[in-house]
Amino acid sequence: MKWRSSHRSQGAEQVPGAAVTPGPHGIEAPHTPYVAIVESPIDIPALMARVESSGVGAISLFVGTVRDLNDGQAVTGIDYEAYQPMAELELGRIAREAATEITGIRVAIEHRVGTLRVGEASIVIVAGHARRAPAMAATQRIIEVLKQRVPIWKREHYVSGERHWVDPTAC
Amino acid sequence: MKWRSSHRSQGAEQVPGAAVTPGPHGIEAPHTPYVAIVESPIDIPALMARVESSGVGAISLFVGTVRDLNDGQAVTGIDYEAYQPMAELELGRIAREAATEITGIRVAIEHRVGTLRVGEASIVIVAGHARRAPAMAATQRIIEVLKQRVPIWKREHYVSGERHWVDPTAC
Amino acid sequence: MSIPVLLFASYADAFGGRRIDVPVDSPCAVADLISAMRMLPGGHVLPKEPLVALNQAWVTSSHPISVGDEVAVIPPVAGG
Amino acid sequence: MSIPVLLFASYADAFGGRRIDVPVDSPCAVADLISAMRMLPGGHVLPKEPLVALNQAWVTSSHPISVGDEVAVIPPVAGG
Repeated sequence: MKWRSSHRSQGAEQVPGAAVTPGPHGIEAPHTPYVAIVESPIDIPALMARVESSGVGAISLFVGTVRDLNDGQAVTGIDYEAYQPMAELELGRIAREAATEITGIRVAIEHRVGTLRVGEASIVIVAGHARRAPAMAATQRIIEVLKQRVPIWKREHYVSGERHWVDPTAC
Repeated sequence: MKWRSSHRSQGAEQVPGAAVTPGPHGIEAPHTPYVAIVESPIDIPALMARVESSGVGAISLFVGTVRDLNDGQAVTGIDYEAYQPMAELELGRIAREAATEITGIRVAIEHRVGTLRVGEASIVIVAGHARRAPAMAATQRIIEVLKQRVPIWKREHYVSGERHWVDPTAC
Repeated sequence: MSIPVLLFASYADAFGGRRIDVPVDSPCAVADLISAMRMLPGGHVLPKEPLVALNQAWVTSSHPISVGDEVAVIPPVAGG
Repeated sequence: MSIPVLLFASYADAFGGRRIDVPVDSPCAVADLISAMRMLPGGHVLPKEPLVALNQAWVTSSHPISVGDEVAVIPPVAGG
Protein backbone atom coordinates (compact mmCIF):
# COMPACT_ATOMS: atom_id res chain seq x y z
CA MET A 1 0.00 0.00 0.00
CA LYS A 2 1.29 3.44 -0.84
CA TRP A 3 0.15 6.06 1.60
CA ARG A 4 0.14 9.04 -0.71
CA SER A 5 0.40 12.47 0.76
CA SER A 6 -3.00 14.02 1.07
CA HIS A 7 -1.44 17.51 0.93
CA ARG A 8 -1.21 17.25 -2.81
CA SER A 9 -4.85 18.03 -3.43
CA GLN A 10 -5.23 20.64 -0.70
CA GLY A 11 -4.90 24.28 -1.69
CA ALA A 12 -3.92 25.06 1.90
CA GLU A 13 -0.70 23.17 1.33
CA GLN A 14 0.52 25.71 -1.23
CA VAL A 15 3.79 27.22 -0.10
CA PRO A 16 2.92 30.63 1.35
CA GLY A 17 6.28 32.29 0.65
CA ALA A 18 6.79 31.17 -2.94
CA ALA A 19 7.33 33.81 -5.61
CA VAL A 20 5.06 34.44 -8.55
CA THR A 21 7.02 36.27 -11.22
CA PRO A 22 4.89 38.14 -13.74
CA GLY A 23 5.80 38.28 -17.42
CA PRO A 24 5.31 36.30 -20.63
CA HIS A 25 7.92 33.79 -19.47
CA GLY A 26 8.86 33.06 -15.90
CA ILE A 27 5.23 32.76 -14.78
CA GLU A 28 5.52 30.17 -12.07
CA ALA A 29 2.73 29.02 -9.81
CA PRO A 30 4.06 28.19 -6.35
CA HIS A 31 5.09 24.54 -6.43
CA THR A 32 3.43 22.19 -3.98
CA PRO A 33 6.14 19.84 -2.71
CA TYR A 34 5.55 16.17 -3.48
CA VAL A 35 6.50 13.69 -0.76
CA ALA A 36 5.76 10.02 -0.32
CA ILE A 37 6.77 6.91 1.58
CA VAL A 38 6.79 4.08 -0.95
CA GLU A 39 7.22 0.33 -0.83
CA SER A 40 8.41 -0.27 -4.38
CA PRO A 41 11.65 0.86 -6.04
CA ILE A 42 11.86 4.63 -6.45
CA ASP A 43 11.36 5.78 -10.04
CA ILE A 44 13.97 8.54 -10.26
CA PRO A 45 13.01 9.95 -13.69
CA ALA A 46 9.37 10.12 -12.59
CA LEU A 47 10.40 11.94 -9.42
CA MET A 48 12.51 14.40 -11.43
CA ALA A 49 9.54 15.07 -13.68
CA ARG A 50 7.67 16.37 -10.62
CA VAL A 51 9.98 19.38 -10.32
CA GLU A 52 10.42 20.05 -14.02
CA SER A 53 9.15 23.38 -15.29
CA SER A 54 10.13 25.71 -18.10
CA GLY A 55 11.61 28.06 -15.50
CA VAL A 56 13.91 25.42 -13.99
CA GLY A 57 17.56 25.65 -15.01
CA ALA A 58 19.09 23.39 -12.36
CA ILE A 59 17.99 20.17 -10.72
CA SER A 60 19.90 18.72 -7.78
CA LEU A 61 19.31 15.15 -6.67
CA PHE A 62 20.43 13.26 -3.63
CA VAL A 63 20.12 9.48 -3.72
CA GLY A 64 20.83 7.41 -0.62
CA THR A 65 21.71 3.80 -1.37
CA VAL A 66 22.30 0.70 0.72
CA ARG A 67 26.01 0.01 0.97
CA ASP A 68 27.74 -3.19 1.89
CA LEU A 69 29.66 -1.86 4.86
CA ASN A 70 28.60 0.12 7.93
CA ASP A 71 30.74 0.78 10.99
CA GLY A 72 33.11 -1.92 9.80
CA GLN A 73 30.43 -4.61 9.49
CA ALA A 74 29.56 -6.33 6.23
CA VAL A 75 25.92 -5.58 5.38
CA THR A 76 23.80 -7.70 3.05
CA GLY A 77 20.57 -5.70 3.18
CA ILE A 78 18.45 -3.30 5.23
CA ASP A 79 14.84 -3.33 6.44
CA TYR A 80 13.40 0.17 6.51
CA GLU A 81 10.40 0.76 8.76
CA ALA A 82 8.41 3.98 9.03
CA TYR A 83 5.72 5.48 11.21
CA GLN A 84 4.18 5.95 7.83
CA PRO A 85 1.59 8.74 8.15
CA MET A 86 3.81 10.82 10.43
CA ALA A 87 6.87 10.22 8.27
CA GLU A 88 5.01 11.54 5.27
CA LEU A 89 3.68 14.53 7.20
CA GLU A 90 7.17 15.30 8.48
CA LEU A 91 8.65 15.02 4.97
CA GLY A 92 5.99 17.47 3.82
CA ARG A 93 6.81 19.88 6.64
CA ILE A 94 10.53 19.72 5.83
CA ALA A 95 9.86 20.30 2.12
CA ARG A 96 7.64 23.29 2.87
CA GLU A 97 10.19 24.76 5.27
CA ALA A 98 12.76 24.54 2.46
CA ALA A 99 10.30 26.22 0.09
CA THR A 100 9.73 29.02 2.56
CA GLU A 101 13.47 29.60 2.99
CA ILE A 102 14.35 29.17 -0.70
CA THR A 103 11.93 31.12 -2.85
CA GLY A 104 11.02 29.38 -6.09
CA ILE A 105 12.33 25.94 -5.06
CA ARG A 106 10.46 22.87 -6.36
CA VAL A 107 10.87 19.75 -4.23
CA ALA A 108 10.00 16.06 -4.64
CA ILE A 109 10.97 13.38 -2.11
CA GLU A 110 10.37 9.65 -1.88
CA HIS A 111 11.60 7.43 0.93
CA ARG A 112 11.31 3.71 0.43
CA VAL A 113 10.42 1.23 3.17
CA GLY A 114 10.61 -2.56 3.30
CA THR A 115 13.61 -4.78 2.67
CA LEU A 116 16.27 -3.33 0.39
CA ARG A 117 19.29 -5.03 -1.09
CA VAL A 118 22.77 -3.54 -1.35
CA GLY A 119 22.79 -0.88 -4.08
CA GLU A 120 19.08 -0.07 -3.91
CA ALA A 121 17.94 3.50 -3.28
CA SER A 122 16.26 4.19 0.07
CA ILE A 123 15.80 7.94 -0.36
CA VAL A 124 15.67 10.28 -3.34
CA ILE A 125 15.43 14.05 -2.88
CA VAL A 126 14.98 16.23 -5.97
CA ALA A 127 15.11 20.03 -5.96
CA GLY A 128 14.60 22.23 -9.00
CA HIS A 129 15.27 25.95 -9.25
CA ALA A 130 16.08 28.58 -11.86
CA ARG A 131 19.66 28.64 -10.53
CA ARG A 132 22.02 25.97 -9.29
CA ALA A 133 23.07 27.29 -5.89
CA PRO A 134 19.55 27.25 -4.39
CA ALA A 135 18.82 23.83 -5.94
CA MET A 136 21.95 22.32 -4.39
CA ALA A 137 21.39 24.05 -1.05
CA ALA A 138 17.87 22.61 -0.89
CA THR A 139 18.86 18.95 -1.30
CA GLN A 140 21.66 19.36 1.21
CA ARG A 141 19.42 21.04 3.76
CA ILE A 142 16.61 18.52 3.31
CA ILE A 143 18.75 15.39 3.74
CA GLU A 144 20.31 16.78 6.93
CA VAL A 145 16.96 17.69 8.47
CA LEU A 146 15.32 14.47 7.28
CA LYS A 147 17.89 12.41 9.13
CA GLN A 148 17.09 14.30 12.34
CA ARG A 149 13.31 14.41 12.20
CA VAL A 150 11.59 11.79 10.05
CA PRO A 151 10.39 8.71 11.99
CA ILE A 152 12.05 5.99 9.94
CA TRP A 153 14.30 3.22 11.21
CA LYS A 154 16.60 0.73 9.61
CA ARG A 155 17.60 -2.78 10.59
CA GLU A 156 20.82 -3.99 9.00
CA HIS A 157 21.31 -7.58 7.94
CA TYR A 158 24.85 -8.82 8.49
CA VAL A 159 26.76 -11.59 6.77
CA SER A 160 26.57 -13.53 10.06
CA GLY A 161 22.77 -13.67 9.72
CA GLU A 162 22.30 -11.26 12.61
CA ARG A 163 20.03 -8.24 12.25
CA HIS A 164 20.34 -5.07 14.21
CA TRP A 165 18.36 -1.82 14.45
CA VAL A 166 20.69 1.09 13.75
CA ASP A 167 20.91 3.70 16.52
CA PRO A 168 22.64 6.84 15.22
CA THR A 169 22.65 8.23 18.78
CA ALA A 170 24.67 5.30 20.16
CA CYS A 171 28.28 5.97 21.09
CA MET B 1 28.84 10.99 -33.56
CA LYS B 2 29.74 10.40 -29.94
CA TRP B 3 33.36 11.10 -29.22
CA ARG B 4 33.86 8.70 -26.34
CA SER B 5 36.64 9.32 -23.91
CA SER B 6 39.65 7.23 -24.75
CA HIS B 7 40.78 7.40 -21.09
CA ARG B 8 38.38 4.65 -20.21
CA SER B 9 40.55 1.92 -21.64
CA GLN B 10 43.87 3.34 -20.48
CA GLY B 11 45.34 2.08 -17.24
CA ALA B 12 47.36 5.28 -16.98
CA GLU B 13 44.11 7.18 -16.42
CA GLN B 14 43.47 5.44 -13.11
CA VAL B 15 43.19 7.98 -10.33
CA PRO B 16 46.54 7.91 -8.53
CA GLY B 17 45.24 9.07 -5.13
CA ALA B 18 42.21 6.81 -4.83
CA ALA B 19 41.96 4.51 -1.84
CA VAL B 20 41.90 0.75 -1.95
CA THR B 21 40.38 -0.56 1.27
CA PRO B 22 41.20 -4.16 2.01
CA GLY B 23 38.67 -6.51 3.57
CA PRO B 24 35.89 -8.90 2.56
CA HIS B 25 33.60 -5.92 1.90
CA GLY B 26 34.75 -2.47 0.99
CA ILE B 27 37.19 -3.71 -1.63
CA GLU B 28 37.07 -0.88 -4.11
CA ALA B 29 39.23 -0.55 -7.16
CA PRO B 30 39.99 3.10 -7.91
CA HIS B 31 37.18 4.35 -10.15
CA THR B 32 38.09 5.73 -13.55
CA PRO B 33 35.91 8.78 -14.13
CA TYR B 34 33.60 8.53 -17.13
CA VAL B 35 33.15 11.70 -19.18
CA ALA B 36 31.62 12.31 -22.58
CA ILE B 37 30.31 14.99 -24.89
CA VAL B 38 27.14 13.58 -26.45
CA GLU B 39 24.73 14.67 -29.16
CA SER B 40 21.65 12.74 -28.04
CA PRO B 41 19.55 13.17 -24.88
CA ILE B 42 21.47 12.24 -21.72
CA ASP B 43 20.35 8.93 -20.22
CA ILE B 44 20.43 9.79 -16.52
CA PRO B 45 19.82 6.28 -15.11
CA ALA B 46 22.59 4.92 -17.36
CA LEU B 47 24.94 7.65 -16.14
CA MET B 48 24.07 6.87 -12.51
CA ALA B 49 24.81 3.22 -13.14
CA ARG B 50 28.40 4.21 -13.99
CA VAL B 51 29.10 5.25 -10.38
CA GLU B 52 27.13 2.51 -8.67
CA SER B 53 29.08 0.13 -6.50
CA SER B 54 28.33 -1.94 -3.43
CA GLY B 55 30.40 0.51 -1.39
CA VAL B 56 28.42 3.57 -2.50
CA GLY B 57 25.93 4.91 0.05
CA ALA B 58 25.26 8.33 -1.49
CA ILE B 59 24.89 9.58 -5.05
CA SER B 60 24.67 13.28 -5.80
CA LEU B 61 23.48 14.48 -9.20
CA PHE B 62 23.49 17.89 -10.79
CA VAL B 63 21.35 18.36 -13.88
CA GLY B 64 21.51 21.59 -15.86
CA THR B 65 18.43 22.24 -17.97
CA VAL B 66 17.46 24.82 -20.57
CA ARG B 67 15.12 27.37 -19.03
CA ASP B 68 12.79 29.73 -20.77
CA LEU B 69 14.23 32.94 -19.37
CA ASN B 70 17.79 34.30 -19.21
CA ASP B 71 18.78 37.83 -18.23
CA GLY B 72 15.15 38.84 -18.66
CA GLN B 73 14.86 37.52 -22.22
CA ALA B 74 12.43 34.80 -23.25
CA VAL B 75 14.41 31.82 -24.55
CA THR B 76 12.98 29.14 -26.84
CA GLY B 77 16.05 26.92 -27.17
CA ILE B 78 19.83 26.78 -27.04
CA ASP B 79 22.52 25.58 -29.45
CA TYR B 80 25.46 24.09 -27.55
CA GLU B 81 28.77 23.93 -29.40
CA ALA B 82 31.98 22.33 -28.09
CA TYR B 83 35.62 22.08 -29.03
CA GLN B 84 34.79 18.46 -28.68
CA PRO B 85 38.09 16.61 -28.09
CA MET B 86 39.42 19.30 -25.76
CA ALA B 87 36.10 19.59 -23.93
CA GLU B 88 36.18 15.90 -23.22
CA LEU B 89 39.83 16.01 -22.15
CA GLU B 90 39.09 18.95 -19.85
CA LEU B 91 36.07 17.18 -18.34
CA GLY B 92 38.34 14.21 -17.68
CA ARG B 93 40.97 16.42 -16.04
CA ILE B 94 38.34 18.04 -13.83
CA ALA B 95 36.90 14.67 -12.84
CA ARG B 96 40.35 13.33 -11.99
CA GLU B 97 41.21 16.44 -9.97
CA ALA B 98 38.03 15.83 -7.97
CA ALA B 99 39.03 12.19 -7.49
CA THR B 100 42.45 13.24 -6.23
CA GLU B 101 40.95 15.69 -3.75
CA ILE B 102 38.08 13.44 -2.65
CA THR B 103 39.36 9.94 -2.00
CA GLY B 104 36.94 7.23 -3.06
CA ILE B 105 34.74 9.48 -5.24
CA ARG B 106 33.21 7.94 -8.37
CA VAL B 107 32.35 10.44 -11.10
CA ALA B 108 30.39 10.32 -14.35
CA ILE B 109 29.70 13.38 -16.52
CA GLU B 110 27.94 13.92 -19.83
CA HIS B 111 27.55 17.28 -21.55
CA ARG B 112 25.21 17.44 -24.48
CA VAL B 113 25.81 19.51 -27.61
CA GLY B 114 23.52 20.44 -30.48
CA THR B 115 20.15 22.19 -30.32
CA LEU B 116 18.21 21.74 -27.07
CA ARG B 117 14.66 22.72 -26.31
CA VAL B 118 13.46 24.31 -23.06
CA GLY B 119 13.47 21.68 -20.30
CA GLU B 120 16.11 19.44 -21.86
CA ALA B 121 19.25 18.56 -19.90
CA SER B 122 22.53 20.03 -21.17
CA ILE B 123 24.78 18.68 -18.41
CA VAL B 124 24.52 15.85 -15.92
CA ILE B 125 27.18 15.32 -13.24
CA VAL B 126 26.95 12.23 -11.03
CA ALA B 127 29.15 11.58 -8.00
CA GLY B 128 28.99 8.49 -5.82
CA HIS B 129 30.71 7.97 -2.47
CA ALA B 130 30.33 5.93 0.69
CA ARG B 131 29.11 9.10 2.46
CA ARG B 132 26.92 11.98 1.43
CA ALA B 133 29.11 15.01 2.20
CA PRO B 134 31.91 14.06 -0.23
CA ALA B 135 29.37 13.08 -2.92
CA MET B 136 27.63 16.46 -2.68
CA ALA B 137 30.90 18.39 -2.48
CA ALA B 138 32.09 16.68 -5.67
CA THR B 139 29.11 17.66 -7.84
CA GLN B 140 29.25 21.22 -6.54
CA ARG B 141 32.97 21.52 -7.16
CA ILE B 142 32.76 19.97 -10.62
CA ILE B 143 29.96 22.19 -11.94
CA GLU B 144 31.76 25.34 -10.76
CA VAL B 145 35.06 24.35 -12.36
CA LEU B 146 33.37 23.06 -15.51
CA LYS B 147 31.78 26.45 -16.10
CA GLN B 148 35.21 28.09 -15.90
CA ARG B 149 37.30 25.69 -17.94
CA VAL B 150 35.46 23.50 -20.44
CA PRO B 151 35.42 24.88 -24.01
CA ILE B 152 31.68 24.81 -24.66
CA TRP B 153 29.50 27.68 -25.84
CA LYS B 154 25.81 28.30 -26.07
CA ARG B 155 23.73 30.34 -28.47
CA GLU B 156 20.31 31.26 -27.14
CA HIS B 157 17.27 31.42 -29.41
CA TYR B 158 14.87 34.21 -28.47
CA VAL B 159 11.16 34.55 -29.10
CA SER B 160 12.01 37.36 -31.53
CA GLY B 161 13.85 34.87 -33.75
CA GLU B 162 17.23 36.33 -32.86
CA ARG B 163 20.08 34.12 -31.72
CA HIS B 164 22.96 35.21 -29.58
CA TRP B 165 26.13 33.59 -28.25
CA VAL B 166 26.17 33.89 -24.47
CA ASP B 167 29.19 35.66 -23.00
CA PRO B 168 29.35 35.11 -19.23
CA THR B 169 32.24 37.61 -19.03
CA ALA B 170 30.18 40.45 -20.53
CA CYS B 171 29.10 43.23 -18.18
CA MET C 1 -6.70 5.21 33.00
CA SER C 2 -4.40 3.71 30.41
CA ILE C 3 -2.94 5.20 27.27
CA PRO C 4 -2.51 3.28 24.03
CA VAL C 5 1.05 3.85 22.76
CA LEU C 6 2.37 3.10 19.27
CA LEU C 7 5.80 1.50 19.12
CA PHE C 8 8.17 0.83 16.24
CA ALA C 9 11.38 -0.93 15.35
CA SER C 10 13.61 -1.65 18.41
CA TYR C 11 10.96 -0.41 20.85
CA ALA C 12 8.33 -2.74 19.41
CA ASP C 13 10.84 -5.57 19.82
CA ALA C 14 11.70 -4.56 23.40
CA PHE C 15 8.12 -4.04 24.65
CA GLY C 16 6.81 -6.99 22.67
CA GLY C 17 4.21 -5.18 20.58
CA ARG C 18 3.54 -2.43 18.10
CA ARG C 19 0.79 -1.02 20.30
CA ILE C 20 0.74 -1.33 24.08
CA ASP C 21 -1.52 0.09 26.78
CA VAL C 22 0.35 1.95 29.51
CA PRO C 23 -1.40 2.56 32.86
CA VAL C 24 -1.02 6.18 34.04
CA ASP C 25 -2.65 8.61 36.47
CA SER C 26 -4.86 11.28 34.95
CA PRO C 27 -4.07 14.08 34.06
CA CYS C 28 -0.79 13.05 32.51
CA ALA C 29 2.12 14.64 30.65
CA VAL C 30 4.56 12.97 28.28
CA ALA C 31 7.13 12.68 31.10
CA ASP C 32 4.62 10.76 33.26
CA LEU C 33 3.94 8.31 30.42
CA ILE C 34 7.67 7.73 29.95
CA SER C 35 8.13 7.12 33.70
CA ALA C 36 5.36 4.53 33.61
CA MET C 37 6.87 2.85 30.56
CA ARG C 38 10.25 2.50 32.32
CA MET C 39 8.53 0.17 34.83
CA LEU C 40 7.32 -2.18 32.09
CA PRO C 41 9.25 -5.16 30.75
CA GLY C 42 11.48 -3.71 28.03
CA GLY C 43 11.50 -0.28 29.66
CA HIS C 44 15.28 -0.41 30.01
CA VAL C 45 15.66 0.42 26.30
CA LEU C 46 14.30 3.93 26.75
CA PRO C 47 17.01 6.63 26.72
CA LYS C 48 17.03 9.59 29.10
CA GLU C 49 14.83 11.67 26.80
CA PRO C 50 12.90 9.43 24.40
CA LEU C 51 11.37 10.96 21.30
CA VAL C 52 7.60 11.30 21.52
CA ALA C 53 5.00 12.29 18.94
CA LEU C 54 1.40 13.26 19.69
CA ASN C 55 -0.97 13.16 16.76
CA GLN C 56 1.98 12.72 14.40
CA ALA C 57 3.90 15.79 15.52
CA TRP C 58 6.96 16.00 17.79
CA VAL C 59 6.35 17.13 21.38
CA THR C 60 8.55 17.76 24.42
CA SER C 61 8.33 15.91 27.72
CA SER C 62 6.20 18.56 29.43
CA HIS C 63 3.43 18.31 26.86
CA PRO C 64 0.06 17.12 28.30
CA ILE C 65 -1.58 14.04 26.85
CA SER C 66 -5.34 14.18 26.23
CA VAL C 67 -7.73 11.29 25.86
CA GLY C 68 -7.88 10.30 22.22
CA ASP C 69 -4.39 11.59 21.34
CA GLU C 70 -2.39 9.33 19.02
CA VAL C 71 0.74 8.73 21.11
CA ALA C 72 3.94 7.29 19.69
CA VAL C 73 7.18 6.69 21.58
CA ILE C 74 9.86 6.71 18.96
CA PRO C 75 13.28 5.07 18.80
CA PRO C 76 16.28 7.06 17.54
CA VAL C 77 15.44 7.81 13.92
CA ALA C 78 17.68 6.50 11.15
CA GLY C 79 16.04 7.50 7.89
CA GLY C 80 17.80 8.52 4.69
CA MET D 1 55.04 31.52 -41.75
CA SER D 2 51.37 31.19 -40.98
CA ILE D 3 49.62 29.33 -38.20
CA PRO D 4 46.34 27.46 -38.64
CA VAL D 5 43.97 28.51 -35.84
CA LEU D 6 40.77 26.75 -34.81
CA LEU D 7 37.81 29.03 -34.05
CA PHE D 8 34.42 28.35 -32.49
CA ALA D 9 31.06 29.94 -31.79
CA SER D 10 31.18 33.77 -31.84
CA TYR D 11 34.82 33.84 -33.00
CA ALA D 12 34.05 31.57 -35.96
CA ASP D 13 31.22 33.96 -36.84
CA ALA D 14 33.42 37.05 -36.46
CA PHE D 15 36.44 35.77 -38.41
CA GLY D 16 34.27 34.01 -40.98
CA GLY D 17 35.59 30.49 -40.54
CA ARG D 18 36.18 27.63 -38.15
CA ARG D 19 39.82 27.41 -39.18
CA ILE D 20 41.87 30.36 -40.40
CA ASP D 21 45.51 30.81 -41.26
CA VAL D 22 47.15 33.67 -39.41
CA PRO D 23 50.45 35.10 -40.77
CA VAL D 24 53.07 35.55 -38.02
CA ASP D 25 56.83 35.96 -37.67
CA SER D 26 58.78 32.96 -36.46
CA PRO D 27 59.46 32.20 -33.61
CA CYS D 28 56.14 33.16 -32.17
CA ALA D 29 54.38 33.18 -28.79
CA VAL D 30 50.65 33.13 -28.09
CA ALA D 31 50.70 36.92 -27.56
CA ASP D 32 52.19 37.44 -31.04
CA LEU D 33 49.49 35.32 -32.62
CA ILE D 34 46.77 37.30 -30.83
CA SER D 35 48.35 40.61 -31.96
CA ALA D 36 48.30 39.36 -35.55
CA MET D 37 44.67 38.24 -35.23
CA ARG D 38 43.62 41.70 -34.01
CA MET D 39 44.64 43.06 -37.44
CA LEU D 40 42.33 40.66 -39.27
CA PRO D 41 38.69 41.37 -40.17
CA GLY D 42 36.75 40.31 -37.07
CA GLY D 43 39.74 40.93 -34.78
CA HIS D 44 37.75 43.51 -32.83
CA VAL D 45 35.85 40.71 -31.03
CA LEU D 46 38.98 39.56 -29.17
CA PRO D 47 39.06 40.66 -25.53
CA LYS D 48 42.20 41.93 -23.81
CA GLU D 49 43.32 38.41 -22.86
CA PRO D 50 41.65 35.85 -25.12
CA LEU D 51 41.62 32.22 -24.02
CA VAL D 52 44.04 30.06 -25.98
CA ALA D 53 44.59 26.32 -26.05
CA LEU D 54 47.60 24.55 -27.54
CA ASN D 55 47.14 20.87 -28.26
CA GLN D 56 43.88 20.91 -26.32
CA ALA D 57 45.28 22.33 -23.09
CA TRP D 58 45.03 25.89 -21.76
CA VAL D 59 48.14 28.07 -22.10
CA THR D 60 49.06 31.62 -21.12
CA SER D 61 49.99 34.40 -23.52
CA SER D 62 53.75 33.95 -23.08
CA HIS D 63 53.63 30.32 -24.23
CA PRO D 64 55.65 29.64 -27.42
CA ILE D 65 53.89 28.11 -30.41
CA SER D 66 55.70 25.36 -32.29
CA VAL D 67 55.11 24.18 -35.84
CA GLY D 68 52.45 21.48 -35.79
CA ASP D 69 50.76 22.63 -32.56
CA GLU D 70 46.97 22.50 -32.62
CA VAL D 71 46.09 26.11 -31.80
CA ALA D 72 42.61 27.22 -30.74
CA VAL D 73 41.56 30.75 -29.82
CA ILE D 74 38.55 30.34 -27.62
CA PRO D 75 35.56 32.59 -26.90
CA PRO D 76 34.37 33.01 -23.29
CA VAL D 77 33.17 29.55 -22.28
CA ALA D 78 29.54 29.01 -21.33
CA GLY D 79 29.14 25.30 -20.66
CA GLY D 80 26.92 23.72 -18.08
